[in-house]
Amino acid sequence: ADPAVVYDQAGKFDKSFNEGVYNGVKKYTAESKIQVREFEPKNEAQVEQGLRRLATRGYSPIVSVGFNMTSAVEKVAKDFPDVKFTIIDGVIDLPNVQSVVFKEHEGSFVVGALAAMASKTDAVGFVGGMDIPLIRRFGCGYEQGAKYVSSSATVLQNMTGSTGAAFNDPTKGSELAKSQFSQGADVVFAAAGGTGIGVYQAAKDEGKFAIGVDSNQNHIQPGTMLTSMVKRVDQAAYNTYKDAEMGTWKSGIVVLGLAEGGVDWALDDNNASLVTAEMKAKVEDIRSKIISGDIKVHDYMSDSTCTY
Amino acid sequence: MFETLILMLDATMRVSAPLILAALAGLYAERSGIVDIGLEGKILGSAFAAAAGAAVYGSAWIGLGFGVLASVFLAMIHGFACITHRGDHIVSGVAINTIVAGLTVTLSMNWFSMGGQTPTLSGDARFLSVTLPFADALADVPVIGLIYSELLSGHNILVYLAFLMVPATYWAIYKTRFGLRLRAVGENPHAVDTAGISVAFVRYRALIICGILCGIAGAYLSTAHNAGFLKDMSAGKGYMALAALIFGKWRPVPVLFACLLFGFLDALAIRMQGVEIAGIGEVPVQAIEVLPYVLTVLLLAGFIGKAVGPKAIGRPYVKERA
Amino acid sequence: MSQAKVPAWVNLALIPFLNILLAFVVSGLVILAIGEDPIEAASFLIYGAFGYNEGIAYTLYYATNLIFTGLAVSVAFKGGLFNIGGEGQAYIGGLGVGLVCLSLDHTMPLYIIAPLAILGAAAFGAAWAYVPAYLQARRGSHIVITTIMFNFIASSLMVYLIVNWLKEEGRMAANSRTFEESAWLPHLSDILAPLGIDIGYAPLNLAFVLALVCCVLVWALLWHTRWGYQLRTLGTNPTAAKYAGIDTAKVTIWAMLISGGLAGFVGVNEIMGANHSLLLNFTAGYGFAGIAVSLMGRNHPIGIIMAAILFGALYQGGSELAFEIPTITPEIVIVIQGLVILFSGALEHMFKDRIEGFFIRRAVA
Amino acid sequence: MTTDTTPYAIELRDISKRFGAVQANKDICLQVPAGTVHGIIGENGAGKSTLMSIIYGFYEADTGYIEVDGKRIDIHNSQDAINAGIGMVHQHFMLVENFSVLENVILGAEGGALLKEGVETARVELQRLAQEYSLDIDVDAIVEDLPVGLQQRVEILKALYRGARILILDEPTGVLTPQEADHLFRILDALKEQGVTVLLITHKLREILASTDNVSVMRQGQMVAHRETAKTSKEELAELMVGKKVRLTVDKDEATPSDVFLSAKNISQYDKQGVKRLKNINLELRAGEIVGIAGVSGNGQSELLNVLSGIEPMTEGELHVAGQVITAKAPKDAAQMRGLKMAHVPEDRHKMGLVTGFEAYEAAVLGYHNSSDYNGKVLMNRKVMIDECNQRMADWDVRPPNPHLKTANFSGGNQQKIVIAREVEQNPDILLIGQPTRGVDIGAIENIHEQIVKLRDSGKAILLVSVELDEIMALSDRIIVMFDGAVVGELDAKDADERTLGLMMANAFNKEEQENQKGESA
Ligand SMILES: Nc1ncnc2c1ncn2[C@@H]1O[C@H](COP(=O)(O)OP(=O)(O)OP(=O)(O)O)[C@@H](O)[C@H]1O
Ligand SMILES: Nc1ncnc2c1ncn2[C@@H]1O[C@H](COP(=O)(O)OP(=O)(O)OP(=O)(O)O)[C@@H](O)[C@H]1O
Ligand SMILES: [Mg+2]
Ligand SMILES: [Mg+2]
Repeated sequence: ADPAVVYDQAGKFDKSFNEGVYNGVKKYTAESKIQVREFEPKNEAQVEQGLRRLATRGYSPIVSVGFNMTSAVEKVAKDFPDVKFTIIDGVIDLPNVQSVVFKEHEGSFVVGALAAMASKTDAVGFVGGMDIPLIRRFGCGYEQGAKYVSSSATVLQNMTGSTGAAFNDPTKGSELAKSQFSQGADVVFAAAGGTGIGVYQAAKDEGKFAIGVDSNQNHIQPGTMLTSMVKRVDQAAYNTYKDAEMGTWKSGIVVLGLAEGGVDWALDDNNASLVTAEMKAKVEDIRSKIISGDIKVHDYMSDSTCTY
Repeated sequence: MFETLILMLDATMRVSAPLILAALAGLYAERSGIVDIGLEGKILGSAFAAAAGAAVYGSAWIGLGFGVLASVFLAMIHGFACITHRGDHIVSGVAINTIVAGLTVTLSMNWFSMGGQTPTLSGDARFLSVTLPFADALADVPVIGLIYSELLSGHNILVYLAFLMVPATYWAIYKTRFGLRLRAVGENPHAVDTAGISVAFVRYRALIICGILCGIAGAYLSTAHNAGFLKDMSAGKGYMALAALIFGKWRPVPVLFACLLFGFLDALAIRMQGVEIAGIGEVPVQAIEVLPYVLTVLLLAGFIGKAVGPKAIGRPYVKERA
Repeated sequence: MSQAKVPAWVNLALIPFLNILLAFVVSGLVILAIGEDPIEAASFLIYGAFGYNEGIAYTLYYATNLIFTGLAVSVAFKGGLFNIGGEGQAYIGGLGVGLVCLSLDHTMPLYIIAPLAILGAAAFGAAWAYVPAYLQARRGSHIVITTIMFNFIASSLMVYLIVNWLKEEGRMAANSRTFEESAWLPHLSDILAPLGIDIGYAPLNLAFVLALVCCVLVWALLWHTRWGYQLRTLGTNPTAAKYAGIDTAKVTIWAMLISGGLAGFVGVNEIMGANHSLLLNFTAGYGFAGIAVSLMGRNHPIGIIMAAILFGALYQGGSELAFEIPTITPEIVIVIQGLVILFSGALEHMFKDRIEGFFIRRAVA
Repeated sequence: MTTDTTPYAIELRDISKRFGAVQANKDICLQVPAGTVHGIIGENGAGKSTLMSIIYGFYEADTGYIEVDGKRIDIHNSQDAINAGIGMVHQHFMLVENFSVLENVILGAEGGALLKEGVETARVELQRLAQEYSLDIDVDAIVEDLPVGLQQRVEILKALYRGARILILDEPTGVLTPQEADHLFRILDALKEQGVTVLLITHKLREILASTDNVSVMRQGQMVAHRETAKTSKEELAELMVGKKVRLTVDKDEATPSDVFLSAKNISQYDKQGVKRLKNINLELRAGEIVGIAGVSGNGQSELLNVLSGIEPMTEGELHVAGQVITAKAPKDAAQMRGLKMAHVPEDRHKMGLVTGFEAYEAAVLGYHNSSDYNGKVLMNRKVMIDECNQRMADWDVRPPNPHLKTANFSGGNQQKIVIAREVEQNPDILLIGQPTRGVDIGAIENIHEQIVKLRDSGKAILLVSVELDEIMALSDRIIVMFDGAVVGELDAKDADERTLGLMMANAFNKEEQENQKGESA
């Protein structure tokens, strides 16, 4: 059967989360020459309808992007037990669904540490997208990382909103970033999908640093992008297709952390000049300590608090 | 505290600039007797056209040109419906808003294949902030320095333009021949007609100005405040501008203050996020977000004084009953 | 004078037809402009909407929402009120449905929950229309502006309530828990299956029947009751209404309450019929589309049913079309909607004057 | 008359104009010698205003053309007319109410892109005009604050400021008292001396005879006669207007008033802007009499009707009807007043009396739609309504007798019959009736007047409001005069004459007595 993907409403070119998946899709198509059927729903109602349409027409596996689709995938997967579903960022307990989740707190810890090292004001900021536990997990990890490097650091945190639109509101992102800059922060991490574009723009405009998320976003504003907390959703999508092709696709929960290469920080030409050798060494050290378990990063979602 | 206030006012200027432009646009339309709830659509249409133009030609000015053209075109559709064909102004406005909401996304998907966005603009494709002379030098002077360098300096040219449009509009409305005719046509089009002036021509010109100003507002959103077009990026600004227009009783200076108030509330909402207020606790962001809307409703309810608009507003000018 | 000599079919059929035709021609140009074949697009669209049972059922499911909002707009319109607040009223109506379902689904059977939810939808939708109505009736505030404002307020209120109070613990997406099955409005698929009609998974449910019932009730109310007489008097000549001793404020308020209640029924279809949980933005623009539906349906229930089915077909066919030709987005449906509002609403005189003029001249000659 | 060699100031050739199905003007020819006052008369709806608006470029004629000073000119809009030296004072003033006099005058003739220069030149010019024609006015006053007489002056100044040589006045005296009208005619004389040509439309044959040189008569869109004023008479003109002999009086017996059916005590009313529209009105209405209310329109008559009929609440005072006391605190709405057997034929049938979009049978129950006659338990009983409508159309000779025709499609007179029939057939004790014959042709007028007298003779009380002094004097048993929202005089119909009423309407009668009253109340 042909593979398919359903992006979430931010669309596949959000330069972030969905685009990451899209990169995985592209890579798979390039390698295997198999076209992946793509669908971008425009509203809640179309998610389920779109999934059904794909399932009815025999597409499998179907990768669904984002927690928003959890309930729709759950319903459709029940009705089509022979179709393989992979959901990214959501957990569904069904025999034909693979749930891929990431340890965002680990990656966020790493970039939080880097942010604190780069900060001259000892204040860093975090702009979240929609106010949900998943995004708080980013923020909490980031805060721990910053405090690990400088226990006196101030970590400002804002959420863009409480609806899905919060992942696609650069104007507000930019205003939130400016607000944080005016309160002293000089590095801002955006875990906010398309909203991040506004955050990076604001950092560029004000000569401050920003940290990208999900995809490697260092290229968006070279020179002021300190790094990106990459979340390898591309890999998740690619693996699903590849495994399905090989017959090794399995249902169940897949958890990807630093150790598995599921999350990481990004260093490339665009930000090489911003990261000194010393900083790099320190970050690598922290990274290996997390992998080895010497540093325990508290997961917000384990108890819905950020006490560590 | 003072610094925080200045920074909030700074944000207020940024946020209220498009509101001011749109509200003044509405002022021209409504003073001429044309209700324009299509401000929203014109802003959105212009935001898209400006971003698309800027992206393709790499120049913010060209983008602005496209934005203005698109917005004027929409204003002319409104005119064609309301002036030439005596259509219902509100229905026409709703139609334009709806068409634009769909069309911008459709076209940008098709032209740029970026999920309904345009490419991110940078460099010359965007209006960047202008530092006023001596801003840096004066930055350290107490109070004045802060006001000058933080609040007044460092905005992009369209913000200054928006604020300049207020006295310009005042002058145009009250001191010129066009202004006299514009006001007259909104009050009693028959009087204007019998004075030998074409009602339709005055109204069309008013709508062209309305289109131009909305065009600048839209271009501001996508090429100055942001760096590209996004689906529904006007986010109700047209409606807020209309509310500000009523708030300001169709007069330029009070309209300015209404816009500043709304802008300030917006800036406040961002600041207030997660802040605990003694005695109340954390104010839900939504509560601050709805403030402008609630204020508008209260105003309309006559609690803040009766807003009486131009007399002939919303009524098609009909000479001959067929 | 004019109406006397212009045959009824001109106003009821010819002019609306020409208006829609023009809207479609312009939409076709848009499709052409983005490099696709309008004919091919139309055939996908028509097949998607009417080509198979499930498609038809989806069309009717969308039409259900549009009948509710179309009726809502038209009841207010008959009283001379332009209710742009259908969106907010539908949204809050859904809250009413959601609260009934969430509080009773563990303890009560469907036949108790369903009527209460319907009442809840009507009551909440009406309540949301009440403030603008009151302000219009008693303080002369412009209802267009107040209802727009109330749409925004509804949207913020719903976010606040759902995110802070109704969201299921530990769930990421902002929606309430899924209702127990006792609060699911039966799908017509279950009813039609024994008759050998398979409509697949389409969420067409009993709310559709409710919509048809509402059409009959609205028709009787408007044209065959005293209240309808008063409403129509108010709508066509407010001064005459005062002269006739009609309590215009009261009629205005009731018109908006009924309008809001009808809009609130969207919640029954969406929340109780399709989604089975209270979620954000389920109204998806149906409130605004109701304006087009009611304009095109000439504010008459029969017309509204037909217009709603047309728009339902556009929604369903449009999403099918977007699926088949990804460069055409479902937004094209919104464009068509806008064009219909433009041509059959704002530009109604464009053809009308000419065509009526033609018939009058023929009659006079 | 002028010889053939001197061109006419204005000449119309075969002007026709159609509005939808209405042929408002048909093949109209007219010649007006320069420097004369030319009267035009005709019934309501005869097409006079339409014709004048065509000359002034407000409407474009379908066919025909216009010559000014012997030269054919194309007038497509008012600007063309103004350029040709034509000015017009419209039946309904064309003023921007919240503008100053000055702004109104310069509108369209600003003299430059900026207002500044134009305003100064206009100020000087207006001063000159004011002196020359005794048209004094405060040029900085806001128009809406001025009384109608002065507003009309603004209109005349507007025309003169633009250098009008041909001045059209469309029913200029309709809103004026006889004395104000006299002033106007003195101004017209002055203009005539300056060589201005005047076209004067009026319904008042007296004015035609007094101040015109020639007169033309229109009927149903056509020009039916031209007369030299000196060689015609009232009777001839009336007959030409209507096309048949007209009785200008009403036959009625002496009234025998009995019980008081309605009494108003100290009624006052403020409008939304807080302006006092009715000032301490006291009046009594007895069974078997017709009380006429005279006054220049806009002096509170409409407000009085609205308050008495319950359409608008009063602000102060008491109203006693059918044993009930109605006060500002305990108001009754129009429906409740109907319940007290009070019927009301409103002044404006289009605005108030009818719903023009309704079919005739629906409009025929307006105000009585809640009556059990027309209603079942839940639904309305259409059959009853239609049957009754058919019956009434037959009784009142409504044409066409079709209950399903849209009300808008009946002519003015027939619409009025539908309204009057509806109210009279309810057999009320009190009938309030405003402008009963406005826009109704003479034949129908007779019929309506007869009905009103018949109702009186059957012991009903009738309050008649009309701006036509002739009508008031012909029908009333008692006449009350209103000025500026107050009752300023009351007289027996037998003692009434036009001069006295005119003075009262201008509040110029018995000034001294008035002063005394003011002194007492202060
Ligand atoms: N703008 C218009 N549209 C359609 N019909 C019109 C219009 N103006 C006038 N009419 C119709 O044309 C006819 C002539 O109207 P007009 O106003 O010229 O009459 P008039 O002689 O001035 O009457 P009055 O004495 O009442 O002022 C009437 O039947 C009227 O209904
Ligand atoms: N407001 C209006 N809307 C539509 N049609 C109108 C309107 N006013 C007048 N008419 C039409 O114009 C025609 C002439 O109307 P008008 O009132 O001038 O009649 P009329 O010749 O004065 O008749 P009557 O002698 O009965 O008063 C009528 O047949 C009517 O249908
Ligand atoms: Mg006239
Ligand atoms: Mg008539």
